[in-house]
Amino acid sequence: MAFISSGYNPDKPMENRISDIGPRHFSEYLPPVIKKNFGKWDYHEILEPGVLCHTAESGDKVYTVRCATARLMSITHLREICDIADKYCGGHLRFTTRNNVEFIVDDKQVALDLKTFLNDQKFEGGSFKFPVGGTGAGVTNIVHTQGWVHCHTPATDASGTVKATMDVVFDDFTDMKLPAPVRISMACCLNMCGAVHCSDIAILGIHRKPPLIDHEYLDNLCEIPLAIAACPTGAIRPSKIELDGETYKTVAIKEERCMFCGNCYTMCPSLPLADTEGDGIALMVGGKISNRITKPAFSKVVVPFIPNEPPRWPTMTKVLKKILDTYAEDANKYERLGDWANRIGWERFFEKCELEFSSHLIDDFRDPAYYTWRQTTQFKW
Amino acid sequence: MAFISSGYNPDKPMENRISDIGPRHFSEYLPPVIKKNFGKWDYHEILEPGVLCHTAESGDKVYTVRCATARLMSITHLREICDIADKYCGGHLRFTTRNNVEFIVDDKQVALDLKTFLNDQKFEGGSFKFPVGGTGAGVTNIVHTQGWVHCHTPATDASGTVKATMDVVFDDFTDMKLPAPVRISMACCLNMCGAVHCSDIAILGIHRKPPLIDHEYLDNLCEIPLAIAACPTGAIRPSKIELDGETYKTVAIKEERCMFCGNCYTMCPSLPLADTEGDGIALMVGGKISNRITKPAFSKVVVPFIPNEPPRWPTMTKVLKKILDTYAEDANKYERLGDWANRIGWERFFEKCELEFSSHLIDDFRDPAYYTWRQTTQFKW
Amino acid sequence: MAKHKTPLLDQLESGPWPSFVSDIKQEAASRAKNEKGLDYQIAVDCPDDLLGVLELSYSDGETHWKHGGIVGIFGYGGGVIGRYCDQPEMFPGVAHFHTMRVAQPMGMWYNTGFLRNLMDIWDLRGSGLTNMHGATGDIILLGTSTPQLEEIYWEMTHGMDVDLGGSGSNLRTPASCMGMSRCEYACYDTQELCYNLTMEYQDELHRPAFPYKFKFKFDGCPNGCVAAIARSDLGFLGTFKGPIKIDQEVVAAYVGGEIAPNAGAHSGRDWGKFDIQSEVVDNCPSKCLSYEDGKLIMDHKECVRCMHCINTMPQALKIGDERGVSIFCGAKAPILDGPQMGSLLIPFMEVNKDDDYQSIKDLIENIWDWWMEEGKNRERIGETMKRLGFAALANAAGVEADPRHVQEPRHNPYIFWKAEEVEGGWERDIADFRKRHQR
Amino acid sequence: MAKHKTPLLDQLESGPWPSFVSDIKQEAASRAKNEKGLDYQIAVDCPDDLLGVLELSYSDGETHWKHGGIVGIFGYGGGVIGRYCDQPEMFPGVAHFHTMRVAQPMGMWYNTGFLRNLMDIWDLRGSGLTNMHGATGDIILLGTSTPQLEEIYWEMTHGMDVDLGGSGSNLRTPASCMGMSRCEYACYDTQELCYNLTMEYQDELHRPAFPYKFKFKFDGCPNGCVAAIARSDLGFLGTFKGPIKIDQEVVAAYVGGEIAPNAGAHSGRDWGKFDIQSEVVDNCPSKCLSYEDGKLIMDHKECVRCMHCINTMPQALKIGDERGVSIFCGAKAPILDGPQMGSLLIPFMEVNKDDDYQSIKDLIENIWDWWMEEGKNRERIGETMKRLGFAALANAAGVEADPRHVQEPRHNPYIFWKAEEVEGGWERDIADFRKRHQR
Ligand code: SRM
Ligand code: SRM
Ligand code: SRM
Ligand code: SRM
Ligand code: SF4
Ligand code: SF4
Ligand code: SF4
Ligand code: SF4
Ligand code: SF4
Ligand code: SF4
Ligand code: SF4
Ligand code: SF4
Repeated sequence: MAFISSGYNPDKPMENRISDIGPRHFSEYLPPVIKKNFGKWDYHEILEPGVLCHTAESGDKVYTVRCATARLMSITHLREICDIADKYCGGHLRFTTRNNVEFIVDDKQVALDLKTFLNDQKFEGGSFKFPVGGTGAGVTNIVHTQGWVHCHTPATDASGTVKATMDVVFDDFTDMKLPAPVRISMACCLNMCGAVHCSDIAILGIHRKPPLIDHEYLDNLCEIPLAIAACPTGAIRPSKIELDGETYKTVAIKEERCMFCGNCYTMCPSLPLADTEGDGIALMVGGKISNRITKPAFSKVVVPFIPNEPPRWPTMTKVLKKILDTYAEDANKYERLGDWANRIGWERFFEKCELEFSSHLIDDFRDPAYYTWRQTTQFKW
Repeated sequence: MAFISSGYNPDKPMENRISDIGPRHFSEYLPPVIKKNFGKWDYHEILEPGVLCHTAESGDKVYTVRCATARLMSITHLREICDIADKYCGGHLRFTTRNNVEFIVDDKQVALDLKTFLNDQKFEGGSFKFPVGGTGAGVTNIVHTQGWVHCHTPATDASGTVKATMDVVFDDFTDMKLPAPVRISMACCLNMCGAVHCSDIAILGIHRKPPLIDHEYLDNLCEIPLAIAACPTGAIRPSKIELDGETYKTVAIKEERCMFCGNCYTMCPSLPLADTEGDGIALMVGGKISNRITKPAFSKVVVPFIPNEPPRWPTMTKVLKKILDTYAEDANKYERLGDWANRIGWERFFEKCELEFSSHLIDDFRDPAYYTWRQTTQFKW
Repeated sequence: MAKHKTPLLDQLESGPWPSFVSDIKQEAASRAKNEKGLDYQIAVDCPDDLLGVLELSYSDGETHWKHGGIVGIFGYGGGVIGRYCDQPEMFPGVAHFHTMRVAQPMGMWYNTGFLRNLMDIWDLRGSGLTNMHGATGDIILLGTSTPQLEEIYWEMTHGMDVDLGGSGSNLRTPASCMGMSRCEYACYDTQELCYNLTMEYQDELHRPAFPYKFKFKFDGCPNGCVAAIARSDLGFLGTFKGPIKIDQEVVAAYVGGEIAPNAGAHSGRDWGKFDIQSEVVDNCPSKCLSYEDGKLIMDHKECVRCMHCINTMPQALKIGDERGVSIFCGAKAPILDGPQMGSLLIPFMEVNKDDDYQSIKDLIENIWDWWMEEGKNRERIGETMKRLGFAALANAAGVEADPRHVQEPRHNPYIFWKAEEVEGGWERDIADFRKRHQR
Repeated sequence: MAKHKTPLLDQLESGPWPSFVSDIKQEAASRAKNEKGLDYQIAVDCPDDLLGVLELSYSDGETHWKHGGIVGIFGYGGGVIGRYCDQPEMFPGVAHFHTMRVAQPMGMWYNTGFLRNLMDIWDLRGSGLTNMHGATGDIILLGTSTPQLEEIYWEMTHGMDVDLGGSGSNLRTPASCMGMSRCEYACYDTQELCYNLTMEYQDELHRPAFPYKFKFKFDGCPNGCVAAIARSDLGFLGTFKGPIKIDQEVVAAYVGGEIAPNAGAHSGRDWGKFDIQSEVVDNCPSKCLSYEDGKLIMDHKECVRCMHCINTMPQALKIGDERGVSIFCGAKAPILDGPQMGSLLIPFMEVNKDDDYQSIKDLIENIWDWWMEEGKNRERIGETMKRLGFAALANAAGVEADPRHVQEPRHNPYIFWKAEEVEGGWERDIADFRKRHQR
C-alpha cells in the first residue's frame, strides 16, 4: 500500500483547512415533489405495509416505499441502494429515524412495483436485502448500538440480538396486525446508546460481576478520583496494594454495593466487567415516547437476566415473542404495550406472559423506588 | 391545697403497682343492639345529615346521631355529653376517628328528636355545642393538633385555625351537597401530627426563618451530633464561638440550605425557629386516603404561604373557601378534590381557584421531585 | 371575671362551630366556683392561664411552650409529654403543664361511667381540659404537674383498670375503625385484632426499644376510616377474595330510584336521577363492570375491590366471603425524606382469632427484628425501607416477591445481583482475564 | 475463502431479516476482488478480521475491543471514536479501528451523488462498513486507522462540503424528524431549525467546553418521531394553540367506513367497523370530545393536543393554526441517577425564522451559561436540574414559574424560602428572642 495524500499537509494542519461547515443543507436533497409541497401536506395513507401515500394541499401525491436495513451496512450495499434510488427515484432517498430506507416515487404503480422488486432482492446467505414494511401498527426496525462489533463495554452483541429478534417477529414487520406500533430498542450496556429507556420492548445487555481490578496498571491508565466519582453507589474507594514488593496506588470496590453499571469502567480501562457467565440480557417493556392518548413512559424491567446464547439467543427471542403475542391478542386497538400492562395490571401481565416475578424487579435504587411500590389496596388476584 | 395521695408510695414505686394492662376491652362499652348484631350488619342509610341508620341481618335497626366537638374539650363539656348519653342512649356513646361524637339510639323518632335537642344546645358565647352533621358528601370535623395551646414547635395555632375554618364551611358540615366527602386536616408544623399529607385540604403551619442559635446554652442543652444528624439537608455543622472571652461548642447553619423543617429544633431547644413574621400557613390540597375509585394520594402544596392573622385567619379561610366552592361547582359526583384537579389539570385548578402559581410550588426536594415535573406535551392553555 | 383579658380569643366565641374558647372559659368558671368543693391538686386557675398564654401567642404570633423535659411515670418510657411555659411568672398555673395519653378503648366506644370516672380524676388532679382524641387515638389529658403524674396513673390503673398510651421510640397506641361493631364493610374484626395486639405488645408500647416510634392502625376495609395506609408504620386494611355478591333485584331498585345511591350521602343537592352507567360502571377503576339488560355484570377476577360499587349500592352489593387483611408497611409524615404511605407487603393474610393471630404476630416480630437490627436512630421503618430497599424488608418478613408488591416494575436496570446468583460467582483473576484481553 | 472460520456468525445468514453477516462477507469479498483496483489505505481484509473478532466474541461471550484512546483530528474535540482490538495479533486488520461520525443532512434526505462520494472515500480509506445511522443521528463510518483520519476529513470538507459530527463533552449532532418535508403534522420546520442551530453552534459541537455531552432533537409534533423527549438534553416538540380544525363531512366518511381510520395503520387485522365513540371519543385523554348527531364536538380549550383524534382521522382533523414549539430539558439514559425524560420548560415559543430564531438562541445560551457555571464534571443537565431544582433552571432560563411546568405541585412543604422573601428578613437576635421566651 502506498499512502495516498488527500492534500492534507500534516506539518501545516491549518493550511487551507476547512472546518465548522456542518452538515449539508437538506433542501439540496429533497425530491422535487417534496420540495414543491414542503410544509403543505394534507394527509397520508398507508396503502399497504411499507407503502405510504402523502397527499399535498396542491393535490400532488407522493408514494413512499419503506424497507429495512441491518443498519450495519457495507458500501457495497449502500451502492446498491443508490442504484435503486437512481433507477426509481431520480436519485433521491432518505433514511428514517429507525434505520429504514425510504424510496420516494410519484406514481402509485411504480411504488407497488418497487415494493415487489425490493422484496425480491436477497443476500447470498438467503436473507432479504430490502424487505418492505415497518409502517403502521406493527414492529419496525430496531434502534440499536454497537455491541461486540465495535464497543468496549457491551454485555452482549447488538447486531446479532437484533437479527435474531427481527427474524422471529418478521411477520409483524411486514404486516400491520398489532393493536398499535411496537417499538423495540436494543442497547448493549447500561449506557443505553439505543435509548431503550422509553421503548415498548427493550433488549438490554447487563453485566452481573463487579469490575476486575488491574491493580498494577490502574494508576497509570486512570485518574483514580474520576473512577471513584463515577460510581453511583459510592462502592469505590482509593486503596493501595503490594504486588511483588512494589506498592501500587489503586482502588478497592465494595462488591456488595456494586450494581454493575460499568460507569467506573467508562472512566477507567483497568476496571473491566465483561464476563462470559456474568453477562447477558435484561428485557424491559412498556415504555413509549409519543404523547398519543397517554404520556411518554419509561420501560420497566420484566426479565432481569437471560444468558447470552449466541448466535441466536433463543431464550431471549422466545420470551420476547411470548410477550408480543400476548399483547397482540389481549390489548385494545390503539393501546400501546405499556398502556395495556397498566390497564390489566402488572400482576396480570406477568401471569399472562408466563413470566416469573422476582425481587430483582422491585426497584431499590434511591428514593424514587418508593413510587413504584404499591400504596393501595387496589390489586388483582 | 393539700396533697391528696392516690395510694401511690413514691418511696416504693413498685408496691402494688399495676402496669401493662392496656386499654379496656371495647366490648364492655358496646350498646346492646350493637353487641347483638356485631359483625352482622347488612347495610346503612344516611337519613339526613348527621343521622345514620344501620340495619342488621337480623332486621334490627340502629340510629346514630353524629355531632361535632372542638376536640379540645373540658370535663364540664364531657360531662354534659355523658348526661345526654345517659338520657337518650342508655349511657353509651362513641367518638369517631375525626373527633365527632356519636349517640346511638334504637328508635328513629328518638334520633330525630335528639338531633333537634343537640342543635339547640349553645355555648354562652353563642356557638353550637353539638351541631349535628359530618356525614356523607360534606365536610366533617377537622383532624388537628396542638398549636399554640400546647406545643413547642408550632408555626400557627391549631384550635383557632380550625374554628375559623369550620365557621366558614359550616353549611358543608350540616349539609351533604358536595360531590364527595372533603376531609380537611390541620397540622401546626412540618411534623404533621394531623397527618395532613393525605387530605383533600390541609392547613399546615410553616416556618420561614432559619433557627436562631442559642450559642451560650447549646452545648449544655443538646447533643450536638444529634442536631447535626437531624437536618435533612445537611445544613448544620459543628462549630465554635467566642462570647465574652469564653469559647462555646456550638453549631453553624448554612442558612441558604435550610428549608425550615424544624427537625433540628426537635432535637435541640437551643435552635428555635418561631417568628411572628416568618411563621404562617401553607395550604395543601388533593390528598386522599380511601381506595375508592382512585388510589390514595398525597396532598400537594398550592398556596406556599399565608401570614398568621389571628384570631380568624381571614385570608386563609377565604382562599380555602374559594377552593372548596370551586370544587363543589365543577367536580363530578363521587369525584374527590384531588381527582377533580387531576382531571381538569392543575393548570386549570390554579386558574379556576384564582390562585397564583409560583416557583415555590415546584418540587425541588431530592430525586422524586423529578416525577412531579411535566414530561409530556399534554397540557392545557 | 376572667383573670386575663383575651380580646383576640374572645372573637373565637362567635360563629356556629363549637368554640373551644367558650368551653375553656366555662371550665375556668366552674373551677372558680368549685361547686363540689374539691381540693384541686393543681392550680385552680390553670384554664385561665392557658387562655392567657394563648392570647399572648395570638398577639405576638409565637408559641410560648418550651421544649418538653423528660417527665414520666416510673418504669414507662412514654405516655407523658412534658411541657413547660416560657413565661411562668405571667402564667404560673401552666408553668408545668404536662400531657397524659390514656389508652382509648378500640373504636372509641364508651359508657358514661368510664368517662365520668376519668373526668373525676382529671377534675381533681389535672387541668380539666382534654382532647377527645389525640391524632394517634389516645385520650389526651391536657395539662398537669409532675407530682400528679404518678397519682393519676395509680388511680387510673387501680380505680379504672386502664393504662397509659404510647409516646417516645415505642409502639404507639394502636387504633382501629369501628369495624364490625357498626359497619357492614368490615372484612375482619378490627377492634379485636387491635386490642389483642395492643395487649400482646404492652412491653413495646411502654418501654422504648425501637429506633423510633412505630404505629399500628386497623381499617376494616379499603375505605380506610382510620387512615391506616397514611398514618401507620404497619397498616392493616381489610380485604376479600371471593366475588362481590350482587342482588340484582336490589340493583334494579337503585336503578329505579327506589333507594338513594350511596346510602343518601349526596342528598343535599339534586344530582338528577341515579345513572348506574355513568355513576358506577364508568367509575369502576378496573373497568370490570357492565350493565346490560337490567343486570349488573361483574368480571369478578378483574375487580380490584376499590369499594366504589359497593359504597354506591350498599343494599345490593356485599363484600366477598373469603376475608382477611392486606398489610402495608412504612407510612409516615414528611420529615425527613418526604411523605410516605404504607407500601403493600402482604396482599392477603387470614385474620385468625383461633390461633391468637399467630401468623400476624410472627410477621410483626420478623419486621421489628429487622428494623431493630438495621434501623438507624430516629429512622422510621419507612425510611429504613427506602434506604435498604423493599426486597430487604420483604425478605426479613419472610415474604416472597409478588407482582402485587409493585405498582410497576423498576425503571432502571440497577439490579444488585448477589455473587451466589451468578454462574461462576464473583471470584475472577485479572491475569486470567488479561490472557483473553490484552491491555 | 473466508480468512476466519465463523460457524456461529454463519448461522445469522439465514432467516428473513437482512443479515449483517452476509453483508460484511460481501464487502470482504468485494475488497478481496478489488475490481476497481484501489490502493486500499487500510488493511484490505479488515472486514474479515472484524468477522473474526466478532466470532471470537460469539464463542467466548466477551467483547474484544479496548477502551478508546484519544485520537481525533486537529482542532476538534470530537467526531472520532478511537477503538483498538485487544487481540491485534489475531486480527491485525482491525487492530486500530476508529469510528468517524459524519454530520447527516437533516431529516436524513440524500441524493445518490452525496452517498456515492462518501462511499468512494470510505472505500479507499476506511473499512467499507458503516452504520446508517448512529443512534444520535450521524452517519457512522465504522473503522479506520489513525493516519487516515485527517485525510478523510480533508476529502470530506474539501470534496464534499460536509463536516464531522459530535462526540465528547460537546454539543452532539442535532437531529430532527422529517417534519414539513413529508408530514402534515409538522408544527414548525424541524429541519430548518435543526440546521440553523447546528450551524450557529458549530464551535460548541466541535470543541469541548461543556461539563458533559448535550443533545438537541427536533420533533415536529407530539408524536415524537425522533424521540426528542426521551433522547435530548434540549428537546423541541412542535405544538399548537388554536383549535383543531374539523371537517365534519370527512368525519362522516370515516364513520361511514369510506376512509380507513389511522390512515390504514391497522389494516393487517379485522378490527371490525370503525367506532368513533370507542376508538376516538373514549380514548381522548382530556375527555373533551363527544360525537352527537353525526358531529364530532370538541371542547377545544380542554384539549391537550395528544394527537390521537388527528392521527386517527388525518383527513378530517388538522392541527391548529397558531403553531410553535414546546421545549423540554434534561432527557438522558439512566446512568447515573436513573432514566430521565425531558421536563417541560417552555410551554410555547414561536419558531421565527425571520429573526433567525433569536428567542430560541437566547434561551439556549441562558441554559448553557447556567449549566457551565453550575454543572459538575460529567453531569448531564438533567442531573444538574435534579440537584439544583427545576426552578433554578427556569430562573436561569428567564422563564416564569407556570403550572404547566408541573404534572402536580410538590407533595412536601420543604420550600427553600429566601431571606428577601420573608418579612423582616432573617437577621434575628437570640437575646431579643429570649426576652419573649425564657429558656
Ligand atoms: C455510536 C453510538 C451507538 C450506535 O451504535 O449508534 C454510541 C456509541 C457509544 N456511546 Fe453512546 N452512542 C450513541 C448514542 C447514544 C445515545 C442515543 C441518542 O443520542 O439518542 C445515548 C442515550 C441518550 C443520552 O444521551 O443519554 C447514549 C448514551 C451514552 C452514554 C451514557 C451517557 C449518560 O449520560 O448516561 C455513554 C457513556 C459516556 O458518555 O461515557 C455513551 C458512550 C458511548 C461510547 C462513546 C462509549 C465509549 O466510550 O467508547 C460508544 C462508542 C461506541 C463505538 O465503539 O463507536 N453513550 N449514546 C451512538 C452515537 C452515534 C451517532 O453519533 O449518531
Ligand atoms: C398529641 C398529638 C397531636 C394532637 O394534638 O393530637 C401529637 C403531638 C406531638 N407530636 Fe406528633 N402527635 C400526635 C400524632 C402524630 C401523628 C398522627 C398519627 O399518629 O396518626 C403524626 C404523623 C404520622 C406519623 O407518625 O408519621 C405525628 C408526627 C410527629 C412527628 C414526626 C415524626 C416523623 O417521623 O416524621 C414528631 C416529631 C418527633 O417525633 O420528634 C411528633 C412529635 C410530637 C410532639 C411530641 C412534639 C414534642 O416533641 O413535643 C407533640 C407533643 C405535643 C404536645 O404538646 O402534647 N409527631 N404525630 C398526637 C398524638 C396524640 C395521641 O397519642 O393520640
Ligand atoms: C365513623 C367513621 C369510622 C370510625 O371508626 O370512627 C366512619 C364511618 C363511616 N364511613 Fe368512613 N368513617 C370515618 C372516617 C373515614 C375516613 C378517615 C378520615 O377522614 O380521616 C375516611 C378516609 C377519608 C379519605 O379518603 O381521605 C373515610 C372514608 C370512607 C369512605 C370513602 C369515601 C370516598 O369517597 O373516598 C366511605 C364510603 C362512602 O362514603 O360511601 C366510608 C364509609 C363509611 C360508612 C358508610 C361505613 C358504614 O357502613 O357505616 C360510615 C358512615 C359514613 C358517613 O359518615 O357518611 N368512609 N371514612 C369515621 C367518621 C369520621 C367523622 O367523624 O367524620
Ligand atoms: C419516518 C418516521 C420519521 C422520520 O423522520 O424518520 C416516521 C413517520 C411517521 N410517523 Fe412516526 N415516524 C418515525 C418514527 C417514530 C417514532 C420514533 C421511534 O420509534 O423511535 C415514534 C415514537 C414511538 C413511541 O411512541 O415510542 C413515532 C410515533 C408516531 C406516532 C404515535 C404512535 C402511537 O400510537 O403512539 C404517529 C401517529 C400514528 O401512528 O398515527 C406517527 C406518525 C407518523 C406518520 C404517519 C407521520 C406522517 O403523517 O407522515 C409517518 C408514517 C407512519 C408510519 O410509519 O406508519 N409516528 N414515529 C420514523 C419512521 C421510523 C421507522 O422507520 O419505523
Ligand atoms: S450501549 Fe454501551 S456497549 Fe453499547 S455502544 Fe453504547 S456504550 Fe457501547
Ligand atoms: S460497576 Fe457501577 S456500581 Fe459497580 S463499582 Fe463500577 S461504577 Fe460502581
Ligand atoms: S404538628 Fe408540630 S407543632 Fe403541631 S402538635 Fe405536632 S409537633 Fe407540635
Ligand atoms: S430547620 Fe430543618 S433544614 Fe433548617 S437547619 Fe434545622 S433541620 Fe436543617
Ligand atoms: S374502614 Fe371500612 S370497615 Fe372500617 S368503618 Fe370504614 S367502611 Fe367500615
Ligand atoms: S369494587 Fe371497585 S373495582 Fe371492583 S367492581 Fe366495584 S367499582 Fe369495580
Ligand atoms: S414528529 Fe410529528 S411532525 Fe415529525 S414526522 Fe412525526 S408525526 Fe410528523
Ligand atoms: S388531540 Fe387528543 S386531547 Fe385533543 S381532542 Fe384529540 S384526542 Fe382529545
